[in-house]
Amino acid sequence: MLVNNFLILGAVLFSIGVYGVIARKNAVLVLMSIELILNSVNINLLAFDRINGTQDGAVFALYIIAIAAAEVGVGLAMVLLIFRNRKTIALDDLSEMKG
Amino acid sequence: MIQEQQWLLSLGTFLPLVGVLVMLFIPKKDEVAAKGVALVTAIATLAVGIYTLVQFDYDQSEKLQFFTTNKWITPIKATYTVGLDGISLPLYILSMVITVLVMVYSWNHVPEPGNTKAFFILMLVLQTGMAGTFVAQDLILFFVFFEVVLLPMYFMIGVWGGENRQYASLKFFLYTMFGSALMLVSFIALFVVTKNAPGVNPDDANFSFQWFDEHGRDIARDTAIWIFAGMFIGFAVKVPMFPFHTWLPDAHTQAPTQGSVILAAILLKLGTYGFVRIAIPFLPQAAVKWAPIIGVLAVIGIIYGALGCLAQTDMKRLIAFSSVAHMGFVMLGISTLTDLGISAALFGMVAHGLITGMLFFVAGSVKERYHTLEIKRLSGMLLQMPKMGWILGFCAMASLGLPGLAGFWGEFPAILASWDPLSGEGLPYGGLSVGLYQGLTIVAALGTVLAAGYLLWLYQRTAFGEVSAEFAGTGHDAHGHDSHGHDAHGDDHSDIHDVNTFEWIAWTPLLIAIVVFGVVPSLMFDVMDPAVSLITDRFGGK
Amino acid sequence: MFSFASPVVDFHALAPELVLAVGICLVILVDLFVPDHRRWVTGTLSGFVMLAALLPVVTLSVLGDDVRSALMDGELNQGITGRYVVDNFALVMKALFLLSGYVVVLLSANSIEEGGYNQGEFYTLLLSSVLGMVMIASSRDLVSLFVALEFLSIPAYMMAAWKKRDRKSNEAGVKYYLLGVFASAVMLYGMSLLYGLAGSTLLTDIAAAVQLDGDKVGVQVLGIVFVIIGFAFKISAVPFHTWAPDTYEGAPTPVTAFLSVASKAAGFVGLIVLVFIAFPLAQDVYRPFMWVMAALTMTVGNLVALKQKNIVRMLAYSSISQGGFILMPLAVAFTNGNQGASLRAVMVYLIIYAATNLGAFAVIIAVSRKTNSGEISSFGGLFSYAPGLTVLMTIFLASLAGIPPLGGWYAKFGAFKAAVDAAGGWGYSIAVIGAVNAVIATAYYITVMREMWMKPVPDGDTTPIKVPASLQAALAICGVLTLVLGVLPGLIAKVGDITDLTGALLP
Amino acid sequence: MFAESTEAAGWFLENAWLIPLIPAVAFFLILGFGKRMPRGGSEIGIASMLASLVIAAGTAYQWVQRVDAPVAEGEHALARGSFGFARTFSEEAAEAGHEVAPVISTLDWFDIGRLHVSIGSHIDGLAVTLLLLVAFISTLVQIYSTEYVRGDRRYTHFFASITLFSAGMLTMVLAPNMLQFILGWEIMGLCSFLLIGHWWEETANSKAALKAFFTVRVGDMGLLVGTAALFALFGTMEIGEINEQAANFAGDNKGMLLFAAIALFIACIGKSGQFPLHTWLPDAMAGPTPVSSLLHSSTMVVAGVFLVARLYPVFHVGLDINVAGQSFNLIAVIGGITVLIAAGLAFVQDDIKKVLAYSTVSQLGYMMLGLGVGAWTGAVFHIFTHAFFKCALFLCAGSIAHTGSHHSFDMKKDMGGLRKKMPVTFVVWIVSTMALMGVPFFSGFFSKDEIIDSAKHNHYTVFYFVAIIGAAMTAAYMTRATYLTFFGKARGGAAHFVHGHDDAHDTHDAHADAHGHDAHGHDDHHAPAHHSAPLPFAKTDSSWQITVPLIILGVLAIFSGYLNAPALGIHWFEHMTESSIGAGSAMSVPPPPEFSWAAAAPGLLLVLAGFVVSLLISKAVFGEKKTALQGLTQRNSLLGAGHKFLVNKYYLDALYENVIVKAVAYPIARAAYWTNQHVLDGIVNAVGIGGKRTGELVYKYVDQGLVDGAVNGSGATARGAGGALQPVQSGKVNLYGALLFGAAAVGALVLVLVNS
Repeated sequence: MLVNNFLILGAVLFSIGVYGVIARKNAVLVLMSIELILNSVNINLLAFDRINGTQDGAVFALYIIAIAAAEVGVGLAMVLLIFRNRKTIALDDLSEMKG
Repeated sequence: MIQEQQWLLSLGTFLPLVGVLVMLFIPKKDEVAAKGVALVTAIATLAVGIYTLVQFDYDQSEKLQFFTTNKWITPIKATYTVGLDGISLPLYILSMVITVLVMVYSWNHVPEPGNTKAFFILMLVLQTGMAGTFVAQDLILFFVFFEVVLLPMYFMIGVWGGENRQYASLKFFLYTMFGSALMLVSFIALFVVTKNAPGVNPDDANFSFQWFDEHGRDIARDTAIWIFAGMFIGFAVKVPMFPFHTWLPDAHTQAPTQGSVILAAILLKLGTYGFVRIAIPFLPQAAVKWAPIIGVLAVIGIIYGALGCLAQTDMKRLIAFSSVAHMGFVMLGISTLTDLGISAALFGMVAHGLITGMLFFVAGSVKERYHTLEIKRLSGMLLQMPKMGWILGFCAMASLGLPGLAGFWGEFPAILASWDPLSGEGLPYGGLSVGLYQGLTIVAALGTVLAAGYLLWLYQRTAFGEVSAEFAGTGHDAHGHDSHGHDAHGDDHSDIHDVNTFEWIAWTPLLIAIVVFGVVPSLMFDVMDPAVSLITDRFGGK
Repeated sequence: MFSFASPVVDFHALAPELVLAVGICLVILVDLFVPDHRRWVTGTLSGFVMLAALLPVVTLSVLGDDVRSALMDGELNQGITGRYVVDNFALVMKALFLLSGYVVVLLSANSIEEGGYNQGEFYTLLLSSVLGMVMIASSRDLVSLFVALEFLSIPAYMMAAWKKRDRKSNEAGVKYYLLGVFASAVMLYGMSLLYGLAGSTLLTDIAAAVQLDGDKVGVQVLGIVFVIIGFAFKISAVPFHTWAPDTYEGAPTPVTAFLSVASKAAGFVGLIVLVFIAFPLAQDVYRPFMWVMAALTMTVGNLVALKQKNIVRMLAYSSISQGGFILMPLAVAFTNGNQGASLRAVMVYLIIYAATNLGAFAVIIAVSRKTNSGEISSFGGLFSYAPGLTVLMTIFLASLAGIPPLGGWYAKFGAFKAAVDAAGGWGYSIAVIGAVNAVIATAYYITVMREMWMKPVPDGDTTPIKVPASLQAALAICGVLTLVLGVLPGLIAKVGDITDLTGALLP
Repeated sequence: MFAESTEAAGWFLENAWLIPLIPAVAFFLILGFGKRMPRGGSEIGIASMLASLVIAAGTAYQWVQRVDAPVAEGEHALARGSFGFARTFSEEAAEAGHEVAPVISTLDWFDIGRLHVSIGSHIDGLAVTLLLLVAFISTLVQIYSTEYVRGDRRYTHFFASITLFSAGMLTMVLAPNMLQFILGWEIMGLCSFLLIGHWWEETANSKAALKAFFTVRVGDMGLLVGTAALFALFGTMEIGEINEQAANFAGDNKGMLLFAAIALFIACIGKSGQFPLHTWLPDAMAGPTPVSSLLHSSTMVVAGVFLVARLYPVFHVGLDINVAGQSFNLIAVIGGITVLIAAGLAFVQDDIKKVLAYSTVSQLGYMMLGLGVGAWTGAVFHIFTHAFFKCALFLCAGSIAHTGSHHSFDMKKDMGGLRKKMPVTFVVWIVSTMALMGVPFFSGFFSKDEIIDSAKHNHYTVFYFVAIIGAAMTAAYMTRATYLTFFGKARGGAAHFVHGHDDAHDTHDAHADAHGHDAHGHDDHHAPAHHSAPLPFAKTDSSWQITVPLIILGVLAIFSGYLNAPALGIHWFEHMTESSIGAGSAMSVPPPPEFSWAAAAPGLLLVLAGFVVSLLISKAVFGEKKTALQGLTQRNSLLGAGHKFLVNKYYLDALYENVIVKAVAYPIARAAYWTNQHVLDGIVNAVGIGGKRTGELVYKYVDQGLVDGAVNGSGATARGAGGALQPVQSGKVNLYGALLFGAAAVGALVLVLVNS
């Protein structure tokens, strides 16, 4: 079925996103990877929306899009803050506190 | 249950907290006022205790008297239930007496680093916890009181203690916490299992002792054994039984005198009291299985404590180790599951409280005068402080179980009982191995010999002999009174003096009690016996 | 074609949220118009907003309806009823969030003002976050759960990084943010799977779909696990806790207090709702998963806390391990009919823990005003110059350690009881692990007590500490609650009556 | 306090509990007021002892009447001033024959479960004997002490302790149950500790006190365990009932009775200084001499013997004594070994008190031996007679030290030739020595002979020989001691005394230092330079407080034996006491054999031989040698003619000493002594040291290392684990994320696998 392919696409995107979060050392890239996951979720929701024939999935997806925007806004602001204070956005440098 | 004067026990238990409240408003600088309020509170509490003593119906000492029950934590079926019977009464009163005496002693013996107000507040809080534990008739209430004493004692050791106080207090605290955490789990398990038992309406279940008394015995033996295990650890740490005893020498040694006295006189009894009041009657089927283990550990404790004593170079630490041995006798008595054994144990608890408390008092005063408790540096105490020396001797004799003094009645009946423990045909929960217990008896008897050994050895080395050169010439020297005249007694040598007034006031009641209970043990046995029978009857033994 | 018609709105039921929303706008407005030196008004105002929002909570609970749905089906639209409900559980939790929020306002007043930070914005964010929490308590739908969760999280990310010039604070914010967003992304993925299975975002529908049977068990498990992770992150359960110590240490202390109490409680609310409404029949998944989490959380939190030198960091680990204790009854819920006891245990624990932990942070804030240090050693000899604070801190720490007669004991007691109530291997084993951990926990609490009571003052400076009025109020509230709830735990009997959540009972 | 009995058995018999009570009260009075009394409290002590003595005498009188009274129907059975409960265990017994029921007055003390405890008095022949004996000797010793410890810095304490001691002994003697028995027993132990360590400034004394108490306490283990066993077996603490039940023992639990008997006997071994726990007794001589006299000769140490006699049915039945074919039993064996070992040791002592101490041990062995072979009457009677003459001997030793040898007890260094200067002491000593040797018609003869006779008669042949050899040895060592003390040339301290007081005073300090064994009064004895008045007919002897008791005891050393002189057909004592051993029971104690001189002859001959040999040797070794040596050194060379003779004489001495004594007697005695000091005493000490070492080891390694280590170790482990976990918290966001997702993935994977 066609919708199953969407689910597979969602899973692949999710995996790529997770890989990005774990492997990327750059804050912005990590942020983008998370967006990728969110979008995989959206694809899933819409696919299930089609399968189930209810509207909940589409509504959920809309909420996610909105909130993702807010999140990215906050996230970029923080990355800026970091950059201002440290002149770098490499995540490995963010390890002043540990143990 | 006799539900008269229901307010009495609550008053006796919480009165010290009123004193605490008043003291909170006394400025820290006004030490005399703080001490005064505390002492007055303690005396008032004792007065309530004496009134209780008078009002107690001795003909029905097996019944709970002054019984009252109120709602407390309804969702978990815990109630505020207090009552007093023959088992609790001596300990309840003892806790009040000891608090007053300790306060009198503290009047001019507040240990470093001072802060009189806080010190006295802690003692009052302790008093509430101790008294409450002995009157609680609800498992949760018992647990709460049981734990209330923990923090004040921790601070007493940790703030006012000796050099190594921080380590000792931490050890005391963690050990006890460890025990009580498992104990709490056991309590809950006991409740849950009785509640879910077949044929029981779960809504009837509650945490009152009465409930467990009636339903605990129906628990399947295997389950009961596990529940007992948790309680065992909780109580055994407090007692302390070998191998959970190692907090005790440190705590005792480092605690200020007052702390040691309270610890020895009352706090250790919370554990043994728990066994007698909770673990054994509620879970008789498990008690029979656990008793041999308790008995063996108790006897190991007796011998081990004695050996520990022999190795000590510090007087206070020696006394502390002797507690391990003495509590071993108490536990041996309890483990026989007979009337005689448990009565002996209860007597032993009070006797040990009086005697060891007194020994710690003396040790404290010696430390104050000589600034050391190292046995090999102390010598000829009898020459410099004859009265103190004789009191030490008296206590040593009492401690080693000399008949006619209180210590004997805890030890000897325990030995008698352990020769002849619960056994026979047709007992509801089975009997104990007579052969094992007879073996234990012999070893325990060896413990009495060792007790004589370490106590007399201590006494011989510290009290007898000539005054060691180090301390010679400091203070009163009875030796040369006539021949040397008075020229040598300068004021600057007043460091080492004999028993002073506050010490006399604090000690005399204890000394008298040691003799009185030694001569008339029936004072206590008669009160306790009916209540003890109530517990042992369920085992069907002698 | 659809035609839109507004659903029937129960405004009384929505009143707390509405008060907060209006309050947020008010604070923003006031912030615009007051001069800099009077910005503290925003703080005061925020406090009042919290209290005002508490009013409808009280009236709702006095009315005593079992449950009311804030949004109900109108004539044309169907399927809204039961997605956002107000029941006793929700009310208790809302009250908890609002009160915690109020105390946090009290804690923040001086440090935010004296730190020269943007007060107006700070309180706006704080109120927003509390609004999110208040919402999560009523959410019974994946969408509202998610929205509420983000609503409470996003302001919290910013508050964590509030000290703009402070590198540690930046770091705290970024870590919290990245991991939080990642966790909620993973959670969303799980939610999408659940939606796919149930065809509905309503939790009760999901419960019907997630019964671990049929041919899609794998997907069900994946969905459950991923969703739980999102909330496990919030409650900083091991191994999803890694952000917590770093963030707690770096964030401004009042924010840390807020995160460790309110945010954590919100996470638990989410978990409770999920376990009780969405997954009651999937216990073979959540029980082992959460059992392991609980055991790990208690143990790892405790063990690492033993080594900490920084008091805030120590409390961070402590709150991780406390989370383990709260998780304990939840993990074994629905075993042997103990769900009532479990729910009660978690709620009571959260309430008592909130009072106690906020109190501890209040003391830390008060002390660090003088010492400017977060090291445990800076508490040395506190007793000699601040006996009141010392006694209070002792009470809070002892309560955290679970020593009667302070609140914590009853919380722990309830948790143990619920675990033992489960009566099987799962329950007994976690109870024993918990008991051992309770002892380990004592060790580090007592380290602080020892520092305060028995150690000398490190710099010899024994000038008394001046505690601002707002802090005093916070200390009083927390202290009294800790003591009273310990001696008379029956006072939270209302909580005791709640034995289940609305909608949890499946046909 | 005590209810009157329905039918009076006699006031004294029912109120015998006053006998211990008076001194017990006196103890507190002395402690409280003694220091303010003109005579430092001694008057209270003496008065109380006199009062006790009077009541004891009254009791004895009424007991005699009671025994002699014609048996009225049921009278004896009812005659029990019992309070609260009345059991009738001996009613049938009383009616069955000529038995005389004991008079038991009790007051309920308390009940713990099935343990019923009462206090009171159990008066029968045995108790009366001991009561009278203890009260009497205590009185005399206290009078003696007023002079002997005069000026002591703890004069009052001394009297307090010694009075309490008497109270303890008396309490024990009339104990109606085992608890009261233990009470008295332990009080005595305490007092012995206080009294032996009376001069505790010197470590040696306090160590001796410690050793005494501790050694006895080792035995007490047996007392506790034995009592427990008896209680388990018979369900009672009452001595009368225990005896009754033991005598009629027919249960299949014989092993338990045997165990109880052995356990109790261990207590007796400790208390009565029997082999191998006898080593504390000689050390206990560190106490003042009156203490030695009272405690360690005539009263306390016989407590063990008394216990066996008191509970004789338990031992008799438990150990199968007098069962046909038995020729050994534990009591007899221990008693026999003790007789010989101690007698042997008495030979090599230079300290007069130690000679007497070993002699006491040996005589206690006799008593045990007697009990072991079934000679109950003989043994009890030996307690009685031995008390007088041994007390007299000790007091003589004290008198000598006090007056004649400047506080030294060393016979070789500081005594000799005192007979002229101290006539009273000398005569009493001789009389008592003869009694001790068992010379016919002295008291010791009658008692000891009965034991010896019974051993033979009851087929304990080995012990018969042991007993007569022991008798011979007794004669020999006492002869040696007597010779060294009173004959020959005065030496050391005695020389000063014999040759004049002035000399003595000149060198007093040196002597005091050199011979400071009995170290009392280093400080004090300057003050009362002259003692109280001596008796008019013995002006150079000790003062009257010392000599009068001596004379009384000396007289009794002769005549006390006539209370039971089988040789003269007197069996009065036997008649008076025989009801005490579980009368009318199935137990069969054979009657004492008829006395015949023929049977006594071998023993007497051996005693004579021992005396003669010892005298000859002593004269040769100690007496003539000194003379010869002094002659050698003091006379000038003109007397060289006699020189060779003296040298020869000396050669003879050497022959005796080197060949006979050193080669034969000494090695044995020395070996025995060496064994004693190094093996037995060594074991006792080693047990002490070993106990302490063990304690140290256990403490160091097990307690602090293992147990505590485990606790601390678990703490360290927890911390270590915490440290090990810290690296997880690396601070790196990517790792955190990996952990987060990894855990989720692993968890999900496992759960999927498990659930599908």
